[in-house]
Amino acid sequence: MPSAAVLLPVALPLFAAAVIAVFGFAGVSLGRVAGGAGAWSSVLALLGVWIPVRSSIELTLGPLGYGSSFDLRVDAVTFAFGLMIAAPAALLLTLQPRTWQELSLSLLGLASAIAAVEAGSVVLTAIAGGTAATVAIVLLETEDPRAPRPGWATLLAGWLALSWVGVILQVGGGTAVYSAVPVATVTAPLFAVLAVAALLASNLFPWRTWPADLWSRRSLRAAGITVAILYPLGFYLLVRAYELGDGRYPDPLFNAGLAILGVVAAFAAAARAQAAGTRREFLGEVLPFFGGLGLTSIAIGTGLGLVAGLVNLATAAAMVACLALLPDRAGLASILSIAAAVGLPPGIAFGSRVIGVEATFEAGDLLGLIGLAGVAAWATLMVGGARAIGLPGGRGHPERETFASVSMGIALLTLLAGPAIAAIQVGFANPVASEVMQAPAAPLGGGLTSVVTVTSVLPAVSLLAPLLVLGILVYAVAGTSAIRTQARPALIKLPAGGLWHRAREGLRALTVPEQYRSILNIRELETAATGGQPLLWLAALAALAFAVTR
Amino acid sequence: MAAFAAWLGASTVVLADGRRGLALGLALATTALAAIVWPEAGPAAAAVLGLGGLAAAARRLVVGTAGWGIMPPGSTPRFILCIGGGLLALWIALGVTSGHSSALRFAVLTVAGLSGARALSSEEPAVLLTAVVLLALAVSAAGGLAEGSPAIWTYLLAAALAAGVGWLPLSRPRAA
Amino acid sequence: MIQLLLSIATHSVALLVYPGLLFMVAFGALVELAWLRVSRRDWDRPELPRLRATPVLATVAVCSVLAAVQVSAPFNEVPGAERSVVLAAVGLAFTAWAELALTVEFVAAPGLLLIIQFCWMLAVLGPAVQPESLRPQVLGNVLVPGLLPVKVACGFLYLLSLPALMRLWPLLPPADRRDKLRLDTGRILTWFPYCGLFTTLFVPPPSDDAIGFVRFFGITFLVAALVIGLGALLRWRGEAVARGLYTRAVPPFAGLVIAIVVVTSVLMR
Amino acid sequence: MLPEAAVLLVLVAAAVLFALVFAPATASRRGLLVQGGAGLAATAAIAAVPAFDLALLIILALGAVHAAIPGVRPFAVRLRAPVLAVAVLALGLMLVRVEGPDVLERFAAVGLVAGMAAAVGLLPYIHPFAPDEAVASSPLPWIAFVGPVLAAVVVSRAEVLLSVDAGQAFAAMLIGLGVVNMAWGSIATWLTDDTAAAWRYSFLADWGLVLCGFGLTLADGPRAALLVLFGIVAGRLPLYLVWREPRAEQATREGPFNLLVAALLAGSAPFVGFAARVLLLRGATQLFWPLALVLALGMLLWLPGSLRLGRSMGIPRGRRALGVALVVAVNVAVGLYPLPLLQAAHL
Repeated sequence: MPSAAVLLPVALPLFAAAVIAVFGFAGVSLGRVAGGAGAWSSVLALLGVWIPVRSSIELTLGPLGYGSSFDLRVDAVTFAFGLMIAAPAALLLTLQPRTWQELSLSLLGLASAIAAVEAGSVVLTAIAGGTAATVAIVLLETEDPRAPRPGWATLLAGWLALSWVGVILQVGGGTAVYSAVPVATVTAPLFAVLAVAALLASNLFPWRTWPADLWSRRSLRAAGITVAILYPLGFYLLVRAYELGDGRYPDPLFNAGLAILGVVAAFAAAARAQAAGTRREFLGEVLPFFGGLGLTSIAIGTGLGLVAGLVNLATAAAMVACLALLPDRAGLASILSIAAAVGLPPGIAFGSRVIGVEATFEAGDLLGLIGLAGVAAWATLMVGGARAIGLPGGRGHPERETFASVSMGIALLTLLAGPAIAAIQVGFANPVASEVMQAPAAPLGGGLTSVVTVTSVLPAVSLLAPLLVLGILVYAVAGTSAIRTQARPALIKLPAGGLWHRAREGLRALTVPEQYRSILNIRELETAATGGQPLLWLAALAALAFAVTR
Repeated sequence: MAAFAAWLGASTVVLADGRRGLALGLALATTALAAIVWPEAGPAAAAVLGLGGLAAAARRLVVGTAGWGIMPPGSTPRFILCIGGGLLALWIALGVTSGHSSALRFAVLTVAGLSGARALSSEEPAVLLTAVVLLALAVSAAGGLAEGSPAIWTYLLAAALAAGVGWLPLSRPRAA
Repeated sequence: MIQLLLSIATHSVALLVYPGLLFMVAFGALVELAWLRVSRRDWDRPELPRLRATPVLATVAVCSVLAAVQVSAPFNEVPGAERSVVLAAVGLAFTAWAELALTVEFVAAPGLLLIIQFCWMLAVLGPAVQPESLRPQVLGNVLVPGLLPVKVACGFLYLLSLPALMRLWPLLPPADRRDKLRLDTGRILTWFPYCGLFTTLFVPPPSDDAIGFVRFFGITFLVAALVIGLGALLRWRGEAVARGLYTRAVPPFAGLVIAIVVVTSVLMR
Repeated sequence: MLPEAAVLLVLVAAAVLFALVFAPATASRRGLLVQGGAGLAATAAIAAVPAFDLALLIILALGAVHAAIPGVRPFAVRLRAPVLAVAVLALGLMLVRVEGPDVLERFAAVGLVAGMAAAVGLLPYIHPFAPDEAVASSPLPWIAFVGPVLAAVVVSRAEVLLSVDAGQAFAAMLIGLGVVNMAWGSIATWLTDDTAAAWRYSFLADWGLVLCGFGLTLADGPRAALLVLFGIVAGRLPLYLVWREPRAEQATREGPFNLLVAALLAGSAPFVGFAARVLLLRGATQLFWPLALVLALGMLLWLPGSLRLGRSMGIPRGRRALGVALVVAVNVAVGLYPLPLLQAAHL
């Protein structure tokens, strides 16, 4: 496989975006076929590059000018995250109608996100990720300027922080290339900045952030693409961090801290979900919940946790497409989507969460309590899911961009995929663990039929397959007619949200008391500074002269 | 002697508001600077500098507020500036710094300093342009402090600037 | 391949027959009848449950079957190494909320029920924190003196939580206007997983023979009897007492249990 | 000629060409050509002359000529800053040349820094500004047209003239003034009432980065400074010219186009500003990592102001739209692959 092939997953969608734009300017909209082709070409390129060799392929084309070479590589991590990003985006671009501007921007964003995960060094990842964030913001604005969108400052801060991490690595270790960074360079302070960058990139916080807010937009065309291309990037950084640290984070406290943050974020999402007023509102909290548990699993620091987290994220990626195509009306599609989201056994979400929880217990050092909290959060989501089935639909997702059957198909697929979790682990997640973690922590046994953990075995095929058949049989004879759509009270009122809102309003309302305002008057300050007063100029000169004598 | 004449000329420019006073100060400072640069830069440079400055003084004699206008009421601060600036320059040129041609150091310090201060403290275009000429002459004269003999080009450009700047068409500020 | 097919077959038997669906129904029906007999003064022959399968029943069946095969009942076809307390806990957690999908009126005090479910999960998973093992029989076998306080506290919390989770408490959902006795199919399906899991987690595992069988199910029936007794007591004392117990007593006790788990784990390191 | 200055000259020439091509049909091309050409010639002279004294005289002449262009602000107000700049630079130059105690060289460094700031119009020597003044007679040519080349020349001369000790003082002052200009410029861009003033402050903020870049006595510093200067001349200046053009709808708007412009102005990836910021952080990390932290936090201050400026662009049509598209394309290209530009400047 020629190393130049690693360019294809980025170049093909870029090319498609360019072609669509050229035709668009000429007044011809190539439509979703071209968009889909561009995105699927990226997926196929990833598969084509990785599957035949199943080992890292790298392309280095010399320096770019900011201390980094143009270094792209496709390895297990790139493949896994590339698929998580490109597959849902491709599906959405193929099905949902878009203007040519939206198509071009979406493909541009997709190419940037793929470039971020293909980038061989931290600085390149920061630049590509920052580009993806910028494009996503513009895309959201193109669709509806008044609808909620991510805070630009948050995203920029994340990618700026990552670029700082990159330059610190370059300065301290001579390189920011993931595979070449000396372990000693990855110190605790540096990792702290890296972790902050990752958390900001995906907004993994306990409060309601953009991955949830975007689902409150009336149209979910741009929201789906944005979540698909941006949300996995923060997790990607945390996974790569293992590679930088030679298979571990610089301090176990980081593992514990991030895992706790993840479970708190998941619990908060679940708590908001059980208080949702509409089904759409509930579904908006599904991805933050997946992300929270994913963060916990990845941060635990064991191969099992990492694998569970990756399968969890892959499921979340499937859910992105599922939820973006789901109509707001009640019906089987909604029920199946919610069932898949809450992790009904024997679905893949169920399997990955169970393995994730087991990983926390097996990690020792009281981390089992985090697993316990994870199960509690999961139970809260179950309540939310059960409640959401009968809630009113939501904001009226435009019919023309919804595809109930496809959405139902994806949900069904995630439910049916439970028994295949061992195979998915072997083909998809284990190589990532082997890539970023050192043996013996990484590769897990069990083969294609069962997931072997330290203390137990999950007989994926032999237990979950019969359970699946049983489930299909009993659900086949059960109807959904008894479900009543009604406004349902929240099980737990959320004072925290109110407090947060009140605190923010209070801060906004803060003013300098009248009698003190004359002390610092911004307008007068501006006038003084820009008035060209010779005295001020001479004083500044004197001050500088004084300063240099110190 | 020439250095003090340069200071006197620059001080006259600082203290004068009328065109005659400005022209006198300019001419005095020019002549003094030309005399000071002669030994370092040679007669050609001195001549060029002198011609430029005197041309500017001649132009100033016909453009600007009429009369001498030396030390009009309220010019005490300017007077103090001239005395203070002169003393400071003298201390720096003789006490703090060393090397060849203390006269040149003193002249450059006083002329550049006082012309700069004059430019900052006046609104009158004629006065400002005179200060610009003085500053140009001081800058070119300062070239004599550099290692080796200074090139003639600096003096030529300064002279051209001095001679030409007085001819700039000045329009009243207009509301947009 | 043949080994895989055999494994699927044995697991299927476990899921559908023993200790799965059929056995769950039989055990649950017996215990449910006992509960009806105890809970109602005016005893007459109860109606049989409607046989129409609903999504609720389907969900409860699938999830409780999954939980049932995790218990260390003798002759369980699912190998001990393949059982996990997490599977059991999560499976049973789903069963408590299936009815909420139909309408809120079928669930009494759902907020309180969720808190009780948290407590129950703590009771199930708490004992696994220090041993760092999720095999139910391993947890049941733990007899280290240092871990006994955790085990006892969790067992007590488990028993306290069951009447609420099994809907035996006097807090009735708004839609429960049944005047005639009727077997609750959902509850029938969960009696065995709940009680069997208690036996599995807090009693040393039985041997795969007749004595072990009798011992395991004797204890499991005893647990069921305890739960029924507790439920009956709560019904007799009335709604206010039950609400008071589950709001003022059980959650603080759960807090204490967490403290015991943490302290024990720290001391045992 | 200094390679860095040569590159900047080419950019300035390109900016003049941009102004000529994309100026509204009603604007006098001849006037633009004369004023732009004269400015370009003077800027080229500043970079090309062999002696620093000559450069100072050219700056003085340029200041006088620029002040004489009919405009809104009085002649005196426009002439003051260049005169002060030349006076201070001349005194600084003199202090370098004479013999005396070491502190004199530090004072010389003060003269060079203050003179540069005064010539360009940076804090604390901000040139008074009239919002409705024509671009040619406004202080903008100093900050966006002559300034970049002038700064490159002054810094390169200072490196030659000053001793190591004075050079460190020079660098420290540049960084100090840079941080002050960054903070002031970005916050004022955001909070000031007048949009024209906001645009002008935004140049100030970028210059803050330039000063910090020049102040970082490592290879990455001047590289970063050059990239920011590129952003000023080939990004902010053309966009400002487009914004200045009279147009039918003056209403501010936040659409995708406006966000794109805001991203360019804020130095988001993939625009040249981001690459410059990466290099700045790199240099600052090598020198003194807390400085990098301060810079990183300061860089976030660009966003609110840039969003405001982006909105102020409205929706350009026809020629203006083409101009903006060109600016965006150039800034993306150099942002992704700045090496050729840096190599051309021998950095």
